[in-house]
Amino acid sequence: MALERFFRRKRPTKGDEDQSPAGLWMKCDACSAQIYRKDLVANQYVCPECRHHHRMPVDARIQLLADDDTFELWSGKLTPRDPLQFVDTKPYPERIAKVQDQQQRPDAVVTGAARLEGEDVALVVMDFFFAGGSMGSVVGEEVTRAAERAAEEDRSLIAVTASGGARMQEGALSLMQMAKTTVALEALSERRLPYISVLTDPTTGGVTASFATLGDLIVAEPNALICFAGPRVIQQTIKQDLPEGFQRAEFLLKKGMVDDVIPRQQLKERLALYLRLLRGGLAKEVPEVERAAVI
Amino acid sequence: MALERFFRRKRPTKGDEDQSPAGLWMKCDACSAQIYRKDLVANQYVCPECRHHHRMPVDARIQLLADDDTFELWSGKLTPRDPLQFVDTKPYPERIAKVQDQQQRPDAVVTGAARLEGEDVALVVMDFFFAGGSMGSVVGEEVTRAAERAAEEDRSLIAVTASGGARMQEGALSLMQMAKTTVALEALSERRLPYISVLTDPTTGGVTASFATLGDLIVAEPNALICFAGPRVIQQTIKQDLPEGFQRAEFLLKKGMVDDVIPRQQLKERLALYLRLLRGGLAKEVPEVERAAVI
Amino acid sequence: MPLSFEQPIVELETKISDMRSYAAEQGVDLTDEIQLLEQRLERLKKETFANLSRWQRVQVARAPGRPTGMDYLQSIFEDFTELHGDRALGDDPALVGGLAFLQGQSVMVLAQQKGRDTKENIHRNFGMSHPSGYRKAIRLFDLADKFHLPVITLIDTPGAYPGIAAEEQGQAWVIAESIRRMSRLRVPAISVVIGEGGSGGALAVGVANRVLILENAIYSVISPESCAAILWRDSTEAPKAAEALRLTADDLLQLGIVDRVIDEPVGGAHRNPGSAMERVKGALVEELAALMSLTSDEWIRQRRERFRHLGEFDLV
Amino acid sequence: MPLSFEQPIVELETKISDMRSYAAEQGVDLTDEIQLLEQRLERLKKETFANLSRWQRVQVARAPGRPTGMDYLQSIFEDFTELHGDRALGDDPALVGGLAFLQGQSVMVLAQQKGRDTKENIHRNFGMSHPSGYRKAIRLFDLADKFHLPVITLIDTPGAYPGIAAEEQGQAWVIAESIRRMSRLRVPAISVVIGEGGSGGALAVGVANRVLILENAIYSVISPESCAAILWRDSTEAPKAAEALRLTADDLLQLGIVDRVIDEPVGGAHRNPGSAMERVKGALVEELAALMSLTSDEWIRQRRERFRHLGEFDLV
Ligand SMILES: [Zn+2]
Ligand SMILES: [Zn+2]
Repeated sequence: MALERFFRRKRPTKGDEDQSPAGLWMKCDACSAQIYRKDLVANQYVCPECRHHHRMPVDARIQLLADDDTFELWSGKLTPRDPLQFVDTKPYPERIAKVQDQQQRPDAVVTGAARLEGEDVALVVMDFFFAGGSMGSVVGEEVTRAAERAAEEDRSLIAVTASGGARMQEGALSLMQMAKTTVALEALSERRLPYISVLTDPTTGGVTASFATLGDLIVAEPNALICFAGPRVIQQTIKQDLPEGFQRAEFLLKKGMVDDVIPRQQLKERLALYLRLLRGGLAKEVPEVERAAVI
Repeated sequence: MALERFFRRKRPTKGDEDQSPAGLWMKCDACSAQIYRKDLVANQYVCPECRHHHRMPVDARIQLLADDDTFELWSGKLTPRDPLQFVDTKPYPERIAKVQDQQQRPDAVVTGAARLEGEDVALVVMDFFFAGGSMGSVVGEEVTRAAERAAEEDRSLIAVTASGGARMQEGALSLMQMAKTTVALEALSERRLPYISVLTDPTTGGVTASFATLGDLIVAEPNALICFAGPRVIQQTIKQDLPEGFQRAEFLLKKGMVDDVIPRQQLKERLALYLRLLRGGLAKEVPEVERAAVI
Repeated sequence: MPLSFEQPIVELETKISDMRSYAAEQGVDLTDEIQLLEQRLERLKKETFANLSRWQRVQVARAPGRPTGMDYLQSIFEDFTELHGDRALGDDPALVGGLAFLQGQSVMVLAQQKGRDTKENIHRNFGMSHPSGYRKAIRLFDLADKFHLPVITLIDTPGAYPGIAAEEQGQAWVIAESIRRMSRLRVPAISVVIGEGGSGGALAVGVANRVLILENAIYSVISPESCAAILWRDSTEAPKAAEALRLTADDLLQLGIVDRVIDEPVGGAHRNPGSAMERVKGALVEELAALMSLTSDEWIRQRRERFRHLGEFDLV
Repeated sequence: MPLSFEQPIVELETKISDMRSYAAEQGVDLTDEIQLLEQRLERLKKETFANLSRWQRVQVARAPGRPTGMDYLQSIFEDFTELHGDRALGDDPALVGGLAFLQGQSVMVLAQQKGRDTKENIHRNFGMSHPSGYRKAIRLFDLADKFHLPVITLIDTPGAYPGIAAEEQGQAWVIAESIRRMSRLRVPAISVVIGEGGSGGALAVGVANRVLILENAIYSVISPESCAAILWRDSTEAPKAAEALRLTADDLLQLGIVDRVIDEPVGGAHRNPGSAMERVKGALVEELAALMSLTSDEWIRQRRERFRHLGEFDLV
């Protein structure tokens, strides 16, 4: 778990638009075309040449999904502690301070209320540019609170995930966030409120193995890497090449793991349709079903 | 479904001991050893040479499982009708009359109450020597009544299956017995009474695809053929050889489909242990669990 | 390619069409003659389809051009949105499922899907599901229960696929489990046999409160070909087997196996798919409305009772 | 092969044994000398094991001869009867489960199983489960719920297996589902980390009402080796990583991640498996008895609350 190579990167990708003159143009990772950065941003970070879905900053994602002026921020009041007094080549608090400064938020997730084509939702959007979207106590608590509050306020929950896994600097406490976020979703289930997870590139490790894959519906963005163990770890373990497209969204669709792969331009519309369909069930009170005995 | 080649056989196996002098000795199907028939019978129809589990007549099976003098017959009052007026080379009623006469029972199943190492059980034992153990309306009804009565009388249910599938001479009515027997098991589930199915050679088609594989625990006898589609059908469909051991009990154990493969000599003891373990749960009333949301 | 017994119909249709062309080209008035032929055509179609043998119905049930599951999903439902995968083994193209509106009501709809051409037939495995198809059905039943969505299933399969992987992955196990799961639905469920209801593979998604069938659809414990191969040792005796098996809509209604037969347009659904599908829609809307007065417990009880009482036997 | 820091202990043990042989052979009385050495040995063991570094504990947690899951199943439970298979993908030997009695009470018990020798290690995939292992766990949780059987899980795995098939079959999906299913158990559940609690693969069967750990067992979000490989780009820095990760029983007790530490016999469980297992049994019996006063709703609520409150953070 915890593919947190991110912390080691010399020049972490910011995710925000780079305002330096050199940043006006950029090369597409996928097709190598030179693209004008503003065009990419205007196109929801989808390459106009090859349709490659670049990683999307949190603010842009919220703008993509929330109806105009409807987003109300919930998260942001919690900041990491250093329960292990974790030091590798640098103390954990120093690393966190630096990335907080860079990303201008206390940790790797943003949550809030919004309307999505008029539907009341709670949004959970992970920030991969913040320490690789790793899940420690703050991310776990924010996701948990968002799920609980969504249930209280009769909102559907949409989680847009992007994560390198658990945050190892908080040790087993990070691991426990997998159970904590899973349990938090029960509040929604009990009220039969839809929870849809949107898996974006990359969603890995402890986040994939907890709330990300527990959506009533699970959708993915094109070509997103979605896995438990990262490709490098697997390659080191099995010492052989991985199949073409392995662990990518389209591969997982074939393997039966996601409901659909949805291009970013259609994402909002599709989510809205799902919500209308899932919330249009019989009004009548239907008691809990009995549990199937054994499969 | 409905692998009822049985009806076509010129000299159907009787299952009972053949009392003619020529029948004193027989050749083991598996190891070709000449065995004295009485030895085979005394050994629960398991070859003393190679341990091959021969098909077992119903009466011997009941004797194997029920404590002495505890078996009370429930079935036997229902006999097939001919709802389709089915005729192939011979009318269905003629065929049935002949096999009824031969097997001395009205259809391919025997049910009743018994004690099994002191545990109160209902037994359902299929007779493969009766029209290939095919399931028509009578078999479906007898299984259904046995499950319902077991629930009423607070008995666990043990079903020993052997079947070529649905009985095609009763057409879609036979097919519906799959749903009927499945639904009948609900009475046991609701009272949390254990249902254990014992799959013997051969269990195929509509019986496998209904009550036989819905046991809380599912066990199989060594080398038993257990399948939905028979090997010949599959071979005709895919035009290639089948893997070694395909659809046999040990193969299914590896594929995760049965809880265990149990030699006949240990069967009673093991069933008794399962029942003691399953019925030894907390006495406290535990309300129904809520149904898992998805998956 | 028309079915053999449709040949006279097709010939008459050709004749009418030729006559029309001729009239137009030559500028002669053949209105009366054409009208006469059209009346004859209508009569011929009615007679032919009123007197189909059981084996001919089997052929109609499988006729090319007959609307498939996906055709219904796309035409009589609004906003059908497919949900893929069983979360375990894969995504079976032979069983399509998803969310949709039926006249404004959210429903969960599942359809067994044969191909509409050779390429699609291969992709859909001729409508024969692997275990992942039934696992997907179970998953969608769970979802329907959670969100109170009525369930509609459209049945059209020769049967569950008999193959190595299918057996390894527990084909029998998932069919049994799907039967059980569907019987436990706490929402109303309606099944329609739209083409071929092939044995356990069909019943796995057919444990509904109301089971409807199109006039020329069939539902059988075994295909006529396989039945003939076993009983007459010759699969070309399928017509005999079809007779013996009593597998037509009317037969099944008499046996209590289906609750309602939906008439097809004259000449069969494949000659007028739009009209056939509209009739199915009408029946679904009606049946669903009628079921709405019940509660969850009643839907379950009704469904259980329905199947509990199927079977015919005598006392010894 | 002893662990490196056990070398002095082993040498002393050898010396005592040699002395005994010599005394017997030569017929001389060395009782006093031997007794002295034995006292020294006892002191040495106590000191050594009282002052183990975190990395040394990792080694003890993985030591050959340490009792494995199956050892517990066979020695502290009565009538353990294995239930095989997940009814979907296979039967995972790395996760063993079944029915048993614990001091007369029927329970469902699951154990992650490493090998006791090379051959078994290969068979058990070194205790690393594939998705079928977690699916089996889910199936057994269902069964436990149905028959009111308390659930006991014994945790000992380096982690869930990272492989091609495992990913294709949804390793992440089944771990998440297993976590959820276990959190929903309507019966009491107790987990014991008996060796290595390796990340999500361990937590999948660790969502219990009470989580216990043996004195020299570990529980960690990542293995020290992998952590070192990432942070120091050198897996031989694992000792440093082990320190940083705070993965020992005492650390975890302080962090609230485990509820109770079970002392091992002096010298570690691998030097006295019988005694270690008896201590685990004692703790299980005690804990289960204490849980019995609650109801199903309370077991669920308690379990949820327990995990709901794990995590440390500050206000901005
Ligand atoms: Zn590009
Ligand atoms: Zn033999």
